[in-house]
Amino acid sequence: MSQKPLLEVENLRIDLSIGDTKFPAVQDVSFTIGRGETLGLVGESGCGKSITALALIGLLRHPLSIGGGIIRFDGREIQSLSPAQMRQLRGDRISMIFQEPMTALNPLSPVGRQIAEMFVLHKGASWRDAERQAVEALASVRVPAPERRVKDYPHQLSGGMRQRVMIAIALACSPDLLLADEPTTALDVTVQAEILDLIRDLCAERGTAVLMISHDLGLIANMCRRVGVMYAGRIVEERAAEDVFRAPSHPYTSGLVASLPLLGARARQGRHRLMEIAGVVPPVAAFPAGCRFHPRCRASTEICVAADPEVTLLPNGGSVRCHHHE
Amino acid sequence: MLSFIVRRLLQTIPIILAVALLIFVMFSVIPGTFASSMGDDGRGMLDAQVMERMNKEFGLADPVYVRFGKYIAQLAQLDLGMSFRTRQPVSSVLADRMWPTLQLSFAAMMFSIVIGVPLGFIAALRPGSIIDTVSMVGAVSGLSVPKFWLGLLMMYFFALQLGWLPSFGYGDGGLRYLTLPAVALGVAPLALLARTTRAAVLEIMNADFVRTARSKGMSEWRVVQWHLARNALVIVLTTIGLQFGTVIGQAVVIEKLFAWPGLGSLLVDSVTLRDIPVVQGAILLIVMFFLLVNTLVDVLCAIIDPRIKYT
Amino acid sequence: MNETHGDTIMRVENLAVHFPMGGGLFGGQRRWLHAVDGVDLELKRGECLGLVGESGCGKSTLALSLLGLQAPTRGRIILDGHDVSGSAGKDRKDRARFAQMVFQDPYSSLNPRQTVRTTLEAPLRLHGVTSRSEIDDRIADVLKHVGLRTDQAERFPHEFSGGQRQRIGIARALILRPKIIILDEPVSALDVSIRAQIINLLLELKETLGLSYVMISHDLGVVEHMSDRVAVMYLGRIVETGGWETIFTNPQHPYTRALIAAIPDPFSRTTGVKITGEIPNPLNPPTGCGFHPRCPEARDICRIPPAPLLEAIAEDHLVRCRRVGEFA
Amino acid sequence: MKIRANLLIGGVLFATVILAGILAPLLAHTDPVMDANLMFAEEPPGGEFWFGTDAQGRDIYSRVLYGARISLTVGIVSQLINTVIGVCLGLSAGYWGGWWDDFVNGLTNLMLAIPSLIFALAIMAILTPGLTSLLIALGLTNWSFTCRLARASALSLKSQGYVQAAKVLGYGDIRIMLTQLLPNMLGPIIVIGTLGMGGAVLAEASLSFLGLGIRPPFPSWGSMLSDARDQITTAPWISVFPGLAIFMTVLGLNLLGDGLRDILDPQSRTRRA
Repeated sequence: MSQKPLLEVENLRIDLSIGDTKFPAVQDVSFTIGRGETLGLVGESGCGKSITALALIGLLRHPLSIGGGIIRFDGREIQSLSPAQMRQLRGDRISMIFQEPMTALNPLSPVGRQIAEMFVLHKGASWRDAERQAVEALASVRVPAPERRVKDYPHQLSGGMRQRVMIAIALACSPDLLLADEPTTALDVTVQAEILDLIRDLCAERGTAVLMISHDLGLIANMCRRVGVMYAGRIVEERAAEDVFRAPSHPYTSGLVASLPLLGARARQGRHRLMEIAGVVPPVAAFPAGCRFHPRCRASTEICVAADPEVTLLPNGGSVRCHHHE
Repeated sequence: MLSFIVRRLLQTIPIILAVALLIFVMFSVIPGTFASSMGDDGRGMLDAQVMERMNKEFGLADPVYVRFGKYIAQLAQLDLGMSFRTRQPVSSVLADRMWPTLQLSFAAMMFSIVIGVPLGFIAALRPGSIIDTVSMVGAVSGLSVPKFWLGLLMMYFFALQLGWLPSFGYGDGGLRYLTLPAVALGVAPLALLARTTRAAVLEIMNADFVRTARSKGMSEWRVVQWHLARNALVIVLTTIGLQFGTVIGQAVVIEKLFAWPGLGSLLVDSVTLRDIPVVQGAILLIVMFFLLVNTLVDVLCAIIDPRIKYT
Repeated sequence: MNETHGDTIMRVENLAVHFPMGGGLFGGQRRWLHAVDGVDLELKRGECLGLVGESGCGKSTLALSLLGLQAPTRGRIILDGHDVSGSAGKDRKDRARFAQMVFQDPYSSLNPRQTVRTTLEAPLRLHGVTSRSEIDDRIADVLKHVGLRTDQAERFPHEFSGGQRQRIGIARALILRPKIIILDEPVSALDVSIRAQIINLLLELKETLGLSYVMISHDLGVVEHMSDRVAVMYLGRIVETGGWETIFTNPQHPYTRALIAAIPDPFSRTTGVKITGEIPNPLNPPTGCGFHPRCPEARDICRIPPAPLLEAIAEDHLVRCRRVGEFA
Repeated sequence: MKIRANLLIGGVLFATVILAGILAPLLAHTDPVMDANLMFAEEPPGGEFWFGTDAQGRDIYSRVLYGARISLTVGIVSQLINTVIGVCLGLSAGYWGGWWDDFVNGLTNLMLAIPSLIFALAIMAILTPGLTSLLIALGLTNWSFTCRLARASALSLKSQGYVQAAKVLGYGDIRIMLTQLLPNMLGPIIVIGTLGMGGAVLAEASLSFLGLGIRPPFPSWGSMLSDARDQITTAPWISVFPGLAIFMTVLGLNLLGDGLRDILDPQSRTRRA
């Protein structure tokens, strides 16, 4: 078996077309995911984390399009694949879970059938066989009484149950890579904990690599070995998960960590005024020149306005994109 | 399932009763009765004795609520009263005229469904294409054209100039006679169905579950086949049901233009002559037919869409 | 800590809100949804009471009835010594000057067709402030408090960012100079990097204006940071209440413990004790303790009706659990 | 940014019709009613009579111009009545809910069950034919879509934070409906109103065509077509121009409505295609 990483993304650029103008919603994004590895992408709304995932699975739609860079999956550049080849990959080897379990399933189709479609599409199974496998798939995501639940329609299931169905669909063909886009944001905390456990366990069993996307830094750090922090279309810092909280290197990351009221912090240290990050998240069409974080950054100097910082490798692993990193 | 259908049918009864009450009250406040309107018609005043006799004969001398009570009681026995004009039972007058109207309405709807729905579908699958642009320009024109004018023009070209089809009348009730009025009547619902179908398909195309379907690795054709068609159908069916009402309403004009012996031309004639029992009966029949079609549509939707509960 | 936590500004006694479900002409049997089912609360002056629970636990309905937007089925609400339970109509205006609300979503909570000035001026006029100069002064004053410039008052909501919109929402809540503010998930719809600004602002305003807060949130980190006292709700009932430190360092109810354990710990990849299953249908709640189907500590005794009582196990620490004495 | 073709064309068409109606006395060659001259009956278009003459020898061009006045009056006024009824009922029903909502819902279903043209026809039957009766008949029979839309908007808007906030601030119900709900549902209502105006113009033409609306000799496009039917073999132009005028007016309104929908109500294309 080759030691090449499962997924390599180099200098990915995603354009947002507004009229005739194209704005880089994602730019110079590079990362790799090894087989069975878990990478987290964390960032605020509009930072480009979700569309990065959509680009990986080839589901960007107008007004978004890949504007440059290379996505190499298992050694093959996916941009060079024909639509039919891409379809074979999608679902079978790369699959995705979306944020909204309420709308991500077809309301007019029983969930069992929606799972069974995977076996018909990718394994050439007959519908009868596929329906049987769907029961097993539902059982594997720990849905009680799966042989009855397969006949249910999405509206008969709770949000947590629907997200389990989504996971069953996504993992039906034991893919190499699972893209999980805010899979628990719409769920209650106790349900979230169960769903996260489920993803963790099932992917470990199957050797599936995970790209986990969330705005919740704590969740990402808990779930992933490595974390990429995105801001305004760029990965500003990529580190081992523990380091992101303990010793953040980019001013944005450290600002974010200091601004979060972490559970247990007050009990340990008493109430501090939270550190604020000034300003607002810029919209895609108004990303600032130079370092995109400079208007909100405490450490900003002239060079941050003038020049785009390069990626710097950090001594103990990881990288940061900042002129003044710590 | 059966109980669902029965319940939906039962739910239409209050509406039918309300319609009966509404038109009854409306025509009870008419300034002047049939008898006096005959007087207006230029045939000279009827003498008071005749008027009184007629009012009595048709039970018009009683107070309004008594008349409504009697009316409803008769209605329950499917007795719609007697035509002022022909003195025939209204029900038999209506029975003669019902079939041509049903024929015309169904033909118009079939024409609009068979062309409109696929057209909207194709347009939505290729948004911005020539076929999309042309069909949508066509659709807005179809919605805007007065149908009796269109009928008149078609009558001129296809019947009078080209001589392909008869210009008016029921004839043997066959396709040759049906074509022109059905097309003239069907153009507007065709246009509306094309637009609705297109909008519905476009909306579903952007739905999250279609994105899920794509993420499974389905081809666009599979997505349409497995996930899009049924969902669009629910919206289209509802529109079809509502359009039936509009079509029957508009049939009035087309029947008059093409001298089609249906409920519509009967209704216009009866209104002009204030033959009120016939007017009431015709409207009630049209409303009942509309409700029946929509109940059918509801049942179909409930079969397709599991979110609609059988309650 | 300052010492203004003196007297009680709001007391809720045995409050319940039940909604009729179903019924109607051809519908089935009419049933009652017990959204809020016997809640006792006390809010002290200058205090922030954190109300924690998952979706459907009744915390939003409770907030609406505190504001007089939802008539309670039974129970009493005592604001500053006045019983306002059965009131409506004219009292709506009185209550408006006493209690206000900050909403979760800064986008849907501002009327897109009104400038900031209109949003702030109309309530003043409604409440009898008609002098031009007084209106201007009060608007300028409240904008200054929330960190906006006076010249921004002429703008429409869409010209502001999410964080600024939330500031406008706070200004609207402050304009009538209320004593209590209900905060409904005040930061959860905001970008992560903006939340600290709003949390700090709210805490400052509480001190400078002497406000009391009832804060609804599912974000335990925010609740711990902001609250003085905490109440945990489950299926329309309070299952545990106490000072923030008690709740977060010494939780006793298994549900509270599960909630805290469910928060992903950024420093470890392990997870704490978790509960399974989902929140039961409130139309058909479990017998006995509502939490027993999901409770890791449940025994037969927990299934026996009636529901357990909210009992004090220590000074200012109440727990609704029959087995509370049995676990350390 | 491409200028919306439908808005532009629709606006131009509608503006043309309005101008034609307003300026009819200046543009017309003859009096539309009085100047009948059997000497010039059924003259084809051209020369002195741009659109030809009808069976009574009246100038069709002048009659079409004056016809715009009737069509526009009926279209605008009756749709205005419909909109007011629909908004009042729908807004209050959606906001208040309860028995009032049930009642309005029942009324709307009732209105939907009677095809509107038939309903208008029935009303015309009990009134004396004429402009006022037409306004009443068409103004009372076509509010159900507006009502449903206003109700649905009110239902979704009343859970918005700013409506809740207005309640918390002590606003009365009427004030909330007028200041918080109405301005935010106006866009879609204007769209429906514009499309409904086209429908009213068509309905007026239909009723007049049936002899139950504007009666001859007054120049309504519909009644002109009714007269023209008998001359379809000998003088087809009599049918062409009034019909074309109706078509252009309604097309203008429909295009305008579509264009306004793209601007005012971008999310809901399916609500009523």
